[in-house]
Amino acid sequence: MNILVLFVIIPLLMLPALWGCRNINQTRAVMATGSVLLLALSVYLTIDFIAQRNAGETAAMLYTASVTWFAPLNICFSVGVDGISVAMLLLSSIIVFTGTFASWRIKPMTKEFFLWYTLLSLGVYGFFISTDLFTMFMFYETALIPMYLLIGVWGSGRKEYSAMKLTLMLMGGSAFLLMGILGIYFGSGATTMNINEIAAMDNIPANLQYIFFPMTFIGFGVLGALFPFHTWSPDGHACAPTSVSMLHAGVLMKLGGYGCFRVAIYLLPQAADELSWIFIILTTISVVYGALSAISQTDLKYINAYSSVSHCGLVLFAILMLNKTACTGAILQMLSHGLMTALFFALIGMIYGRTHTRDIRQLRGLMKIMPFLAVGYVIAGLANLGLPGFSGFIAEMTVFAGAFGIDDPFHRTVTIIACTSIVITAVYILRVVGRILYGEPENEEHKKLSDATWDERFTVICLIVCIAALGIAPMWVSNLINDGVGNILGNLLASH
Amino acid sequence: MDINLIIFASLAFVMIVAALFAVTSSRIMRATTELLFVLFGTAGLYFMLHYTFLGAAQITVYAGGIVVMFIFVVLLIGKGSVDVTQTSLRRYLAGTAVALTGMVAAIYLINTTDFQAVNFTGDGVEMKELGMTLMGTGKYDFILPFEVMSVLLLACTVGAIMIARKK
Amino acid sequence: MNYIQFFEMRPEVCLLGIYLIIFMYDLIATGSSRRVFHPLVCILTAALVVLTLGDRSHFTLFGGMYESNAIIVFMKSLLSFGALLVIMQSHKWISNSDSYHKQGEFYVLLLSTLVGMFFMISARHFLLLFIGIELASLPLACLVAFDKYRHNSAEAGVKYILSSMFASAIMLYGISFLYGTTGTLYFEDMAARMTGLPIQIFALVMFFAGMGFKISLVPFHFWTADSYQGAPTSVTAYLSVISKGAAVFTLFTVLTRVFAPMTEHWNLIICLTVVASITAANLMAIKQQDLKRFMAFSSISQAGYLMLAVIGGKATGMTSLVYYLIVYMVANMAVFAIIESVEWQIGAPAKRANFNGFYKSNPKLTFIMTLALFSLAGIPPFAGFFSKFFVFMNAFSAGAWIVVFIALLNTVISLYYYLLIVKAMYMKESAQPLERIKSDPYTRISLTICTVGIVLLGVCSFIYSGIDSIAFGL
Amino acid sequence: MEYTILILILPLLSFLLLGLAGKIMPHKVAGTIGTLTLVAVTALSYYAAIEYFAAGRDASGVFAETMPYNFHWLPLGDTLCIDMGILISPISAMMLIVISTVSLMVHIYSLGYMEGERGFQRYYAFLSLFTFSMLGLVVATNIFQMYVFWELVGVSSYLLIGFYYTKPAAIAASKKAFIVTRFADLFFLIGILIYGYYTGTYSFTPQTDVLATAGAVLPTALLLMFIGGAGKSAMFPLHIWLPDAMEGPTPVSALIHAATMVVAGVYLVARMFPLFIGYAPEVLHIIAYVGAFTALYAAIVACVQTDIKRVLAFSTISQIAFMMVALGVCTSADPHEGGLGYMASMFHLFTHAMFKGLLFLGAGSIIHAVHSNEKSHMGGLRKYMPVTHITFLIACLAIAGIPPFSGFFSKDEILVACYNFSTPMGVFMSIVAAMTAFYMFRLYYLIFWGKSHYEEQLALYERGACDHEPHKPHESPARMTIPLIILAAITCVAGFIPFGEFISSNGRAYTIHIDKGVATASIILAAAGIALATIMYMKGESRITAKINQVLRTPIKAAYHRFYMDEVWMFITKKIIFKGISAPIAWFDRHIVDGSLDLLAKTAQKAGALIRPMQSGNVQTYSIWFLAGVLLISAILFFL
Amino acid sequence: MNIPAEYLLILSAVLFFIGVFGFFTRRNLVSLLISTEMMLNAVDINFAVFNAYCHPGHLEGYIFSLFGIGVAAAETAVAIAIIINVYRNFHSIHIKRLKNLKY
Repeated sequence: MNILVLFVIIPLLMLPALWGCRNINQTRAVMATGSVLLLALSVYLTIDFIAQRNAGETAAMLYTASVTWFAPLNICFSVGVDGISVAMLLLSSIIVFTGTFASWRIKPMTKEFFLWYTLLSLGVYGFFISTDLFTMFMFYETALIPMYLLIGVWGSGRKEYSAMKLTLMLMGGSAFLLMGILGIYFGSGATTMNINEIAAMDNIPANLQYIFFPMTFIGFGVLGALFPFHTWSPDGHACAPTSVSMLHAGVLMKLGGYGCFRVAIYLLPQAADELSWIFIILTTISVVYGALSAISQTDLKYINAYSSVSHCGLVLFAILMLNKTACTGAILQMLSHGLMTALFFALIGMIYGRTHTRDIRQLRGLMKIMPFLAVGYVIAGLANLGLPGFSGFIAEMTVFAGAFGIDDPFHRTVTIIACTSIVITAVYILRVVGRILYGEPENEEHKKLSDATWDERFTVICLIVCIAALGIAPMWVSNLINDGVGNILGNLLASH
Repeated sequence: MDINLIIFASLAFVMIVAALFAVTSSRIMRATTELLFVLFGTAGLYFMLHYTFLGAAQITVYAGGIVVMFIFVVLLIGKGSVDVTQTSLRRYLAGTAVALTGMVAAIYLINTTDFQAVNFTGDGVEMKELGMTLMGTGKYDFILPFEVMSVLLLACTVGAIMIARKK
Repeated sequence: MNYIQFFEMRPEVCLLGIYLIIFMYDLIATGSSRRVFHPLVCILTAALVVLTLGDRSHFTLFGGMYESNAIIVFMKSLLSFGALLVIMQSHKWISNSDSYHKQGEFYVLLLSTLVGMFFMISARHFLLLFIGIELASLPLACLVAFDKYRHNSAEAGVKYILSSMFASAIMLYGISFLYGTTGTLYFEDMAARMTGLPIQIFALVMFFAGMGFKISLVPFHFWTADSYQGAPTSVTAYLSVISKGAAVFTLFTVLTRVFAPMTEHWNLIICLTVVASITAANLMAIKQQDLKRFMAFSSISQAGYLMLAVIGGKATGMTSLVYYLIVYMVANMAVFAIIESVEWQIGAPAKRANFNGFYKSNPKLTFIMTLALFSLAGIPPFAGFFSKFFVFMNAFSAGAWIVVFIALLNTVISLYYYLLIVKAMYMKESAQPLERIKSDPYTRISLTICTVGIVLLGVCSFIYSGIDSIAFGL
Repeated sequence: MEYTILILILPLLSFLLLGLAGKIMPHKVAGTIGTLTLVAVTALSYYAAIEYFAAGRDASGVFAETMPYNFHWLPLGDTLCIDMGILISPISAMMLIVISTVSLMVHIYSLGYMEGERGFQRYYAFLSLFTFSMLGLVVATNIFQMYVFWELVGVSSYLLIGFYYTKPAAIAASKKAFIVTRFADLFFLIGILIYGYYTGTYSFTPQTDVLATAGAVLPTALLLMFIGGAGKSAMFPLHIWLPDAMEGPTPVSALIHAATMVVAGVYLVARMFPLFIGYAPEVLHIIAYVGAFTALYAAIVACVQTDIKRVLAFSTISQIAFMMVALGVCTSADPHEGGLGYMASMFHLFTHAMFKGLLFLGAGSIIHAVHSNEKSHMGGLRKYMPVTHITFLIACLAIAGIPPFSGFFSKDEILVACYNFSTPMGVFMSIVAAMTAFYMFRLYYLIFWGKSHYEEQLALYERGACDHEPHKPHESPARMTIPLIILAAITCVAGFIPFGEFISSNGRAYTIHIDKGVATASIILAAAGIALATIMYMKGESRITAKINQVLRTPIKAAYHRFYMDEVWMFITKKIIFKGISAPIAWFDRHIVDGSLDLLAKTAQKAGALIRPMQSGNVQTYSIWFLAGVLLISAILFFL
Repeated sequence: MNIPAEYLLILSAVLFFIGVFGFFTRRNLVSLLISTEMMLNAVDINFAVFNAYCHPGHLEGYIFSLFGIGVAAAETAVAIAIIINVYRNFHSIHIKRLKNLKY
């Protein structure tokens, strides 16, 4: 039995188990067991993967397996991982795990919440293990739709509007994506939908690539908050419940970047090379624009959502640089942003759960009231603005160093423009920290509030540890993803 | 000047005029009667084609059956049977335009198409041949449609009765 | 005169046998024995599904007028299965006091249309096809007008029958020109003599329009919304799935068999109508409040997606078409079953607002409804995703990129209106929430079947592969 | 020298321990842990420095750099890699001593100064973090490691400035400090990227042949790095954060904003000196001019400030500018041939760290006594605080450049270097030096001489005009005075260290000799400055002072407002970035980008409404459409 | 008989479209039905003519016409039943009244 399949089977088993739960404790038990199992599985996978690599295993993908699914259409359920997917799986399990605890006390309809939540995670895991275009797309969409209910039912604020907007925009994106996928499949004339095999053939005619690269890239890019298709993100994040924001910003948005890289760049290298400039401009705008927008927001989640736009923009930006360093940086940035933004959303959710407001004009002096959460927030903020020792720094540095490795004025200029985001990030992070955490508490109601509960502390600490671990010892992750990046860029670099 | 042509011309004239009256007359009963003329005319055409059985069927089924049903329903409904109010002008114009366009298109296409008409023999159809065709099971025989038709008629009877009868 | 051929048409013979049994039973049975009428019909129809499925060999009868092969047999079985679902779901409606005395007629009429459809899809001669079509639509008109004392039902019935007659006339006119130019009504012979004359193209369009009427493609769709809304819910379900499915299948057959030399032309027609259908129906559906009317527009747009499978007329298209039909059937039947339950609960046509807060009182029904709507919208992992994907693949491989793209963009709109219902069920609060609905066992069984279908049809690929192994194309 | 790793690890551990477990520790324990760690670090630093210098020079007559540790931390592509390690070289050894000494003093001092403060443990945790970062910065083996610790230093500075997080001014100041330096760091980063790309390494000493090809872009890279350094070292116009940073606890100011962090920029330039001098001498001159202007600007502003810490802050800016100027005026790597400035700069860095640390700690002591930063609350304190008074005076004399205090020696070398560069530069810097003497003694007199604010208040209270008894100033406890005394002692003797023996621009030994002419001139100028201050401020504000204030009203007001640099900053941040860029972008996002999507949705709805009438409910209309559709499709088929 | 086939075809086309025209413009359900009958009738003529003129070998057109008449009768029967039902419900067979279902 292939170990990767477990990533799908465990959530699949959790679904009926959750459906059968009769009370909240059973639900929690199922969720805790499931998420711990998944986490353990991904940790085991990571260790085993590294061990295999160290043992000299050089195949592009490990743990590959393929079961023919729809034989007449050459659709297989093929799985396989390279370093990138391993890293993303690890990230997903961490976020799912912590997200479970972040929504430990969600009400009402706990069971249903976790049901959709598990379906969402099923999609995410499935996406990362798939090497078949069809299953990849299937899991991609599976991951999108539960968002609607999760936000619409358990969210806050203009939740219905936001949920609808988010779902529709992402589905609009996937319309483009499906065009791209079909174009790739039929364009290559392949008798398989396996990504690796299509890439090995590398025979999609250039004129088709020019049509389908933008489609694929936009398709995934919408989920990666590509300007100007990012507006679902602020509203969606703002209205989503905590763990959903975490999972969405932490993992789901990564599907976009990962897909751009794994599908658009890998399979359509020629067009990627020729057309990247268009998207580089868009992503550069994303990076700076997101950060600048974040400055004048007053809702904590909006700030973080725009910050996500900026950071995810950086992911796509780095991918489009089409060199190994930058792409490694992109993956690192995905991991890093996933963890950081999950932490951020977790904290915001916890603060909101207490104060019932996310308006920074109404919050003040939280450091005195809830020191644990406040300290966590400061750490998250510092990690977000790229403090060395946390994951953001290594990711950004790798991206910038990689982007700077391309010696032409256009790339230089956009890199420098993108670099400015680190300053702007500092501005909005510190603005918030200064505004809501520091100072004397003003609202009498707020003074009575309590600090974090055990499950909340657990969530926050887990995430901080992960962020710091990645930030302090980046070498192993960097090595882990290196081979995958090299392999994906292989076709492209070979053509140069 | 062929006698047939004269007959045909007069038939055609009667039919078209009757048809026009049938679709414009404000009294349903009159329209029904005009329809009857059209149907008779059609039967006349069939006779001209020497399709006597067809013509007979036309007269019995159409003229004898359908028109009677119309008359029946018109009488049943009584005063509602007057088609006085004209349709809205816009729809009238649109309808006329579309119908005219269709007619022009159809006539144009008929005129420009060579139907490879072989010489009309005017042999007519013998009843036996007709019977064999209807009862045969080979190619160009029609027992199957005939049987299905029976189901259709049965179903329609059941349906019509179900709808029309009172509780 | 080989009349033994009749008995080789096994599905039709079985169906007619059942038809007769029911007809007789209706005449004979009185009093308490009528109570088992419904279960009897259910069992007989179920038996039909199984019996139909038996013979998979390929043969022609009556001089090539009738054809049977594996996919046709499968399709017939599928249609019977759909009819079974409809009959099961109609239990509550048909056993209420207004309709109880018309129970027998209902079954008879329903099965008549089924006979018509069987002949439609087996026909290899235009006369048989025409009679099949009429047999499939005339009793349906009676069914639409079945609730005699409801204004809407009567109005829907008259609109349906008039439109239907108009469409038949147009179609017949087209067929007459085909006959005139080729001198035959047999599909094969006609295809051999098809030369692509302008008048043949004109006739093709007319024929297409006639079938488009039954499939309810824009611009031949206008009757759909009104008739669906007015008809009894079970009949609407029947119209939206089974009647439509048979028509699409027939159209596919005729286009590939008869109009093969004009593939380019009908591909273009399909592209035009598909784009129009999906777009117009979606735009119209957004504003609908009445659920049945809403489902009518949804079914128009689904018909558009169905037609994507016809583009190109390839074997994969046939496979995806039949597959789509199965998937569409289970999802749509589930939705209609729930609509019907709600209608019975509130005693009036179901509006979207009636579903507000539905989750609170009826979590299970809501859940099934959600799955069904997601399936209709094409959301994985439900079956609708797979079927949509496959029709897109087919259309794309036939080169209709732009159509596929437009259709894909339209899925967003369709998702929007499906989500509106989901939103109502989960997120809206209602002043007078519905009480807990207690479904009758028939509905429950049929819902279970549908749910299982929605969940498993996509995942279990052997269904698709099985269809593919028997599908044929151009 | 593997033990040097402990120099970094110990403070880090201390930080982690205090940071994580601080909440449950008593203040005393936390303070002790922090201080003892620093004692160990200091001991190790001294030991390392002594061992390093004692090992002697190698064959080429320089102290060989040693790298006890260097490992790959993060690969950036196939060739580039960020390394982490420890590099011991003359300047880093010197910096180890400076940092550990001042930091230890501050640790000890804070035991008294911060006693009983809320967040005492946090304070020590941050101090440890800062010490760790700063030490990491100076022992960096490559420019990227330096940048890593550079950022950490920035953050710890941010945390320490904002230590009193309930004070709005502190919050604003910490934010400003971080953002301004971050802004400068952006250029630093770009500089590093350029450097790394063209030289293929982040090491300080790339291959010569690579340098030859990269020569054309090196000046750009180095200039950008200097901007980064200018940010940390508060060069004009990036100096604006430093005066505000005085909102932090005073010992923090002593540590960070006087002795260590602010000289990081100087250290950076010194680190890269071989490259500057070899490939970008013109950039060095830019540095010199920027430094000179900053020195003058800061000196002028310092002359009129009323907050004593502000005065010290501007004096710091001015003094760091001196160091920058000294580096900038170098024209060759040979100390005898125009490379003197390098040694002078490092020397001044060393001495300045000691006496400026002393000044801040002294000021802290005073603030501790009178609970105010404003000079108006002081005056006549010499009676109450004798130790503080004496040590403060020593520091003032040192900074003013009066022999035999250390400042004289180092400043003299700088002036010599300036005169070697060009006479106008020398004269200019001499004048600034004189101003230094003036404003320092102005400060000194205002604090310790003149009318005692306490006595005035007491008199008022006794007359009943004031309803609470004023707080009587008192000498600080030993925990605070001992560091003062130690630093004062160092200040007294540091000038006699044969600095050139250890550090010089080309690494070879250089014997300091005092240029008599320059020395005389500078002493005279300093004395003049002191004299002027004496006249004006010794007995409170004399008539002359008032007269001068009257005549120079406008310039003084401008100088008091720091020539409105902060207003410019506010204008740029609030008006341009916030209101002018961010708010419109946010609006654009909501209304244009998002609006266009909503518009799309609306259009769909509108289109739906538009085609609705087609479904009129009339069968005839339907049929018309039906036939029209047939005809239309046929037409399309025929004509297409 | 030497009437060209086209004449007959044109006659049937004219009848067909007169029927169409009637269907488009009449206001009474029975009138609509009459118009449809006219259309179906025209189609029957077509089949007969084609059979007689072009393809006299077999009786396909002939039979089609025959069945067409039968189907028309069946359709009329159902339609009339429904119209009667409409009349019962609406007390009118005016098409204007049938406007409950729209948009």
